[in-house]
Amino acid sequence: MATAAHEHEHHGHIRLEYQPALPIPNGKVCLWLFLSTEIMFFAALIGAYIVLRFGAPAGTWPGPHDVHVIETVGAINTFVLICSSVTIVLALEAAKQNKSGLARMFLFLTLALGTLFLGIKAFEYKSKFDHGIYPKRPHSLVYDKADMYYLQAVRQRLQDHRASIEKELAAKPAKQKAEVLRQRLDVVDHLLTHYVAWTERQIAQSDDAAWRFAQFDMFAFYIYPLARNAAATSYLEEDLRVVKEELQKLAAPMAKLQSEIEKQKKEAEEAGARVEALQEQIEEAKKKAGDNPSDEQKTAITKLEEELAAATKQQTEATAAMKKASTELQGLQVQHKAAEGRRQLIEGGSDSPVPSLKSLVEVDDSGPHVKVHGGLNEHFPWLKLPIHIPSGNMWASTYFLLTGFHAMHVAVGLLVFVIVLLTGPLNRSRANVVENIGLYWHFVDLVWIFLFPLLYLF
Amino acid sequence: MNAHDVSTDVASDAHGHEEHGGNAKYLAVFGALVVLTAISFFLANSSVYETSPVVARAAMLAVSCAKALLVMLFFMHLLWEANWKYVLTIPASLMSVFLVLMLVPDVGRRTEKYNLERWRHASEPAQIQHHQAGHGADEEPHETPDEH
Amino acid sequence: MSDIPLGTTAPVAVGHAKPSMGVGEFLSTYVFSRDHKVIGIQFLFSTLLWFLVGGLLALGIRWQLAWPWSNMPIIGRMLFSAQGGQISPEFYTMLFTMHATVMIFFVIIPILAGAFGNFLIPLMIGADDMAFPTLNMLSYWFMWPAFICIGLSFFAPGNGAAAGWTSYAPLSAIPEAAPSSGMAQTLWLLGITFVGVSSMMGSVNYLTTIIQMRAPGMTMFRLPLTIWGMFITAILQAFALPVLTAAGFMLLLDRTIGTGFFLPEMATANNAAPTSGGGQPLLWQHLFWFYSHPAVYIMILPAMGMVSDMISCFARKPIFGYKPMVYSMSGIAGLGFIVWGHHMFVSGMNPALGMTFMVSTMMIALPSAVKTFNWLGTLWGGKIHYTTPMLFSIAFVSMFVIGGLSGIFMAATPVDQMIHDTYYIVAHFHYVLFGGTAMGVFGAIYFWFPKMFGRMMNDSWGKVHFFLTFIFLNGTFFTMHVLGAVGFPRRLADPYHYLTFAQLQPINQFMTISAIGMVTSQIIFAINFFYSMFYGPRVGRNPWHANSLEWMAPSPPGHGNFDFQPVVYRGPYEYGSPETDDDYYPQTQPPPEDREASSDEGDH
Amino acid sequence: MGRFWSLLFLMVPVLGTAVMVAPMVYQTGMLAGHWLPEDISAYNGHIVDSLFYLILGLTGAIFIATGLVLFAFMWKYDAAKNDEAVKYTHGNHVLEVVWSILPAGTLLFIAIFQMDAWANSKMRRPTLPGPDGVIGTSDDIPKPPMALVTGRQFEWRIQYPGEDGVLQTPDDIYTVNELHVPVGEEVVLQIEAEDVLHSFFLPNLRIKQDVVPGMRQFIWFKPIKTGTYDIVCAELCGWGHYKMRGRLVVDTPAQYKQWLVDTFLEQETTTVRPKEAEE
Repeated sequence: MATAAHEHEHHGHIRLEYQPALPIPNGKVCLWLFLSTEIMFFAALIGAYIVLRFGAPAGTWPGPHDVHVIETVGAINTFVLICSSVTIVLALEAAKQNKSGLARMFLFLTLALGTLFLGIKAFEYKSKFDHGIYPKRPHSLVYDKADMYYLQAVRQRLQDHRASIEKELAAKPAKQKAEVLRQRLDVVDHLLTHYVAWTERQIAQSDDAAWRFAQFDMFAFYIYPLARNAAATSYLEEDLRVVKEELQKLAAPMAKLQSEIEKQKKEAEEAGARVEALQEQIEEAKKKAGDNPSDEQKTAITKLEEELAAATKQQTEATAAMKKASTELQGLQVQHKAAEGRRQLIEGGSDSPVPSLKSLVEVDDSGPHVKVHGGLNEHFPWLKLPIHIPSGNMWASTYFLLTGFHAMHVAVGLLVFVIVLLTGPLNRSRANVVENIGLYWHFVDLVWIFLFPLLYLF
Repeated sequence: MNAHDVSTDVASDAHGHEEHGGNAKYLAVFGALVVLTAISFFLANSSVYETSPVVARAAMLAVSCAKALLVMLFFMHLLWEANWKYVLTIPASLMSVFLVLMLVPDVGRRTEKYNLERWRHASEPAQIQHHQAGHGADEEPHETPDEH
Repeated sequence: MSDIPLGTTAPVAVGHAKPSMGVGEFLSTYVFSRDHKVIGIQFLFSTLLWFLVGGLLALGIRWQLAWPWSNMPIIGRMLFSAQGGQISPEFYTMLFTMHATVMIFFVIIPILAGAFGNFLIPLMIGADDMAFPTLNMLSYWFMWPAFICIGLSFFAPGNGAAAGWTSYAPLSAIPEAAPSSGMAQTLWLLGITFVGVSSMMGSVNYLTTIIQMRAPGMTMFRLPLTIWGMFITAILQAFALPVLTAAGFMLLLDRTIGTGFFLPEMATANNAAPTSGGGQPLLWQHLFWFYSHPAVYIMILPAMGMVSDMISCFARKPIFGYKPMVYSMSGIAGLGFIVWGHHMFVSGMNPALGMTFMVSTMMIALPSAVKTFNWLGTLWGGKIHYTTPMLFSIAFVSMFVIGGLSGIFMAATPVDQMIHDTYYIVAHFHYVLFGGTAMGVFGAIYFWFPKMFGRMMNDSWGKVHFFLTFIFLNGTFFTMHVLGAVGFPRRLADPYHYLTFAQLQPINQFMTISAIGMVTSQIIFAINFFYSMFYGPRVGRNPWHANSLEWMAPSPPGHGNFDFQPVVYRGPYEYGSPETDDDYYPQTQPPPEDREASSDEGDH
Repeated sequence: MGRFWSLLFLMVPVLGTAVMVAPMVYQTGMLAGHWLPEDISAYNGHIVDSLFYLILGLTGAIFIATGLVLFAFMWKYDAAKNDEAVKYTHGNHVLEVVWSILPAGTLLFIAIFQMDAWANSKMRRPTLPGPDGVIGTSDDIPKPPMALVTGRQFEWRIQYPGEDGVLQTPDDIYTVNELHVPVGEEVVLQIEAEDVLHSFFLPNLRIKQDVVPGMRQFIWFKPIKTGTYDIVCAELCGWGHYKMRGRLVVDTPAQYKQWLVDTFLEQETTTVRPKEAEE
């Protein structure tokens, strides 16, 4: 039975003796109990993660690459945390051996490593935030489903861009900036017509549900490609085929109209020349005839005037026919331009301010995992179009919940380290303080040991 | 820090006895932790994960448990502590495992009870949506989701 | 050791009382005190105040059920001038939500663990204070943000949270789902989280204190059952509360930043934007009940302990089966963690899981039965003194039997289909919580009042208070069983438009009249309490001739509690021992043969 | 005073028994309708009721016994009247074991006894014979729901599949808060929610099932008596929870068929259907 005198810090009532059940200081008992409560806290969070993740519709949970989780960075962070675990245990050893300086050095090292951990975490968070991946409110870019709502959100986003760029241009910015803005305006307009409006039309016109879904998928894929939707590249080929077919279909009537216009133009010109010639002849004949023309002359003039009327009529008709043909051509040209714009959007071309969709996304299926990268959002970081990630909101919710609470625990640990470092030497008398904060720090490490595979590798 | 935390006779009693740990041991544990981390990292990127993800995940969790055990035994000194360690660690561990276990059979396997509305809006892979009768139709052959 | 005055009525000089004190000293002594006794009494006053609030909310519920849509007397005009003095349905949902919240989180849990736990633990184990006095002080002061949050919730749109004390998602998760699902619900969640933090601080402190700071000779099996109750309660809180805290954070995030933990796809209410979701409404229920089922035992175990102490003391007889009492409490705690699913039998939970939960739930009735039989065994062959605390304790046993037995109906899953969410449930938990815990708490206040304030409460008025409370309590709650059998659902503002329930209004009116009587009879208690605080007869250290350590300290104990080193020689229930001539045998009194040897040790 | 207090506590079992037995025995006059509501189910209600009575009997016996024992001890061992010495005992191991094992056995018996009833009401959905034409074989198919009941704040929307037996087709029949079923037939209902939790409670059929948004659940029952009964919402669903009342109308098969036809015709003449009105 260990008994301990119990020191109370202020005025002197009698010191009582106790019979502790555990051969460790009260602080350590309390800390272990606190860690038990922490275990339950994280068990609830991790349990929720597990049921939400595996309760999500099969195969929808985003892979690490879909949401910019880089395993290597996670592994590096794991390494940093392991290092900090070693340094703090070394700090404890040093403190036990009464080497205060060494202990402080190791504790400081732990502090530095913990800060590094948070720094890397912040870098990781930033890469998610930059892509607009965070829980729904106030305005994350993540959409769980590519559907009409998603399409409208993209259109809205582009129109907002357009309005803000025009507003900036109206303010007469510097020449260089104006140039950039004008380019952006081109991109926005190009996407609005050849990307959004095109898809909208395709979906509105089609009765084929599969084709509609393919359009939606393709639409979302080239904004923000997901490995699971790599099939969208073949939809794009299909789309290109349709576009080219349309272009081809347009070519013959357009050429025909063109030649028709040529023909009518020529006719009109000839008729015009004749009209002019006739007018001159009539003028001349009238001059010759003077004030009192002879019957013969009268007849000649009348004949010429008849000819003139015929020629004029011919000219008017030819012009009208030409106009009609060119209107028709213009209509076809609009169609052609749309299809051509679409073709250029897909294949690339001189008129397109946007690089070809085909070149925009790279699909690499050589390795064990299919890897994709690129997309409009990556090529034009300023665009920030809504993105489609199945179960994306749930992923963001759980990821930020788990790592956020873990990071908060790290931050609290760092704060305590600072306080301990500032409040005096770490000699043997304070070894149990180092031990307690060490236990807490190891617990934080333990949580990360489980979070790392669950969040990065699964 | 509270006055009660500061080392008392109890504290020095508990820590006074024979020196365990030792820096060499800590470094060895550190090495093991790094190796184990590397193992799970490569598991995730290996063909095992591709062919049988369940096996790979189980292996990764086993690796994590091993790491956790190493940290607890050596860094948290549980290896050298008296029997109180069981009193303070086992209940919480059991309870947390039990909580997760009881959640999984119920809410974890809920997809089979998704209603049609939910399937309609479930973020399914596109391939499944193409043949649109697939939504739980095996159970209810007469129900197909309508398209608005 | 030998000169400790027992049972005298002479005033005993107390601690460090000084004739005058400055503001700073007043604050540090009575407000920001780190003394466990002051903190305990702070908890007691705060919770009694909330008890009043909770009681008045209950009267609002009862009024509506007895005379639905009729003008509420006195305050109706003030609160509901728009509706001509009627309670509106949304106000009714708020009433029962806040009644339960206040009673559970601000009365029962803190009065047991906070008030009595704080006051009694160090005194009963022979310590001068808690292991961490500052942490202890913080655990009280963390209640204040909770008080403020819940208080503000009453003034947020909707006049208070109204999603039920269980706050089932999505009603609590979609801010548009109800008039008060907005700010009021958020404040409610924050309040509950603060209570959680406070309880967690308290529980680790209690555990450390009980484990590490017992007086020499005070082995675990010499602890009074009160301390065992507090100990096991603290374990339950330490393990169960973090889960509720985690769930609370998740719900808060669902409400504020648009995560979807508890929201399925495309759920929408009141034309709110459809949820993005992917979450599980049942997950909230699991996490909530993982805490709140053990919380049911948190709300009864300390009372069981205190009642055991009082029964043994006033029957002048050792507690019957001390160790089985301890084991059954531990059994309740252990089983308490694996039965939460019985709240979810009809929730859509996997029915196969319902079967396992049914078996474990049936089993948890067992330790309760053992305890009841042991209390009866304690009464058998004793010399029963019918003091006020004893009457309340016997009432505890009698009422707890009813509450315990009605629980078996709910554990039976097919029967639960019929009575789930009906007044059968309401009857059950009011018999356990009001008939049980509240009776125990009243008894404990009468019992330990002399130790807290150095003065006695009036016993005759105490008996009047007991009599009225007991009669009205049964009048209010027993009839609920009949309502439950009809299937009368809880939480309905006006159940009488259903064919099945139309005939039940008279019985509800009877219950409401009883409830008004019950609340009114507490005035006697309040007057007795405050009058006795200042004018009650002064008492010595041990007015009840009890055995446990707190009665060896001065009344009230000064700073540091004991003016001698307590050394414990036996368990706390040695009444009527043949070893002494007295009918009690204090834990600190050395056995005859040791008396000489130990007199040095006890002397300071 | 000891005598007085003993008698007060004696009143607990005496009056308690009276309050529970009176409405059970005399279901007329003032006490009419103060007990289990009329059971109109073919089997489920009977099982639930008999379990209820079994538990009531067991617990009632214990309630009366403990109440009488408490009274007897209070009466006999009153310090003012009792001159005997206190029985100095710390307990009895044999007794402890006996009064642990007896209730344990009883409770375990109850638990196992009712598992079948539970499985019948929640797990074994009625089936139709499969391709082999025989019921009870492994290729049985689950019986399709007679109607889809959707809970929303604060009404029950009911959708019958119509003649083709398929939901979400033009011949669907829509009603609000009025569920018609034919008497004597095994009814399967699909229940869903579109906003918050509700609970589908049929007191007369002893059936209760929470309705969870995002989940599809089935309940089944077989009514054997025609008439109009309550559908109660038994899970708090917001401020209007109290008024979320539905009616269960049990018709004869002929009436039911006629009702389906009438409702469909009426719905065709008034063009607005609930589903469309919402969009």
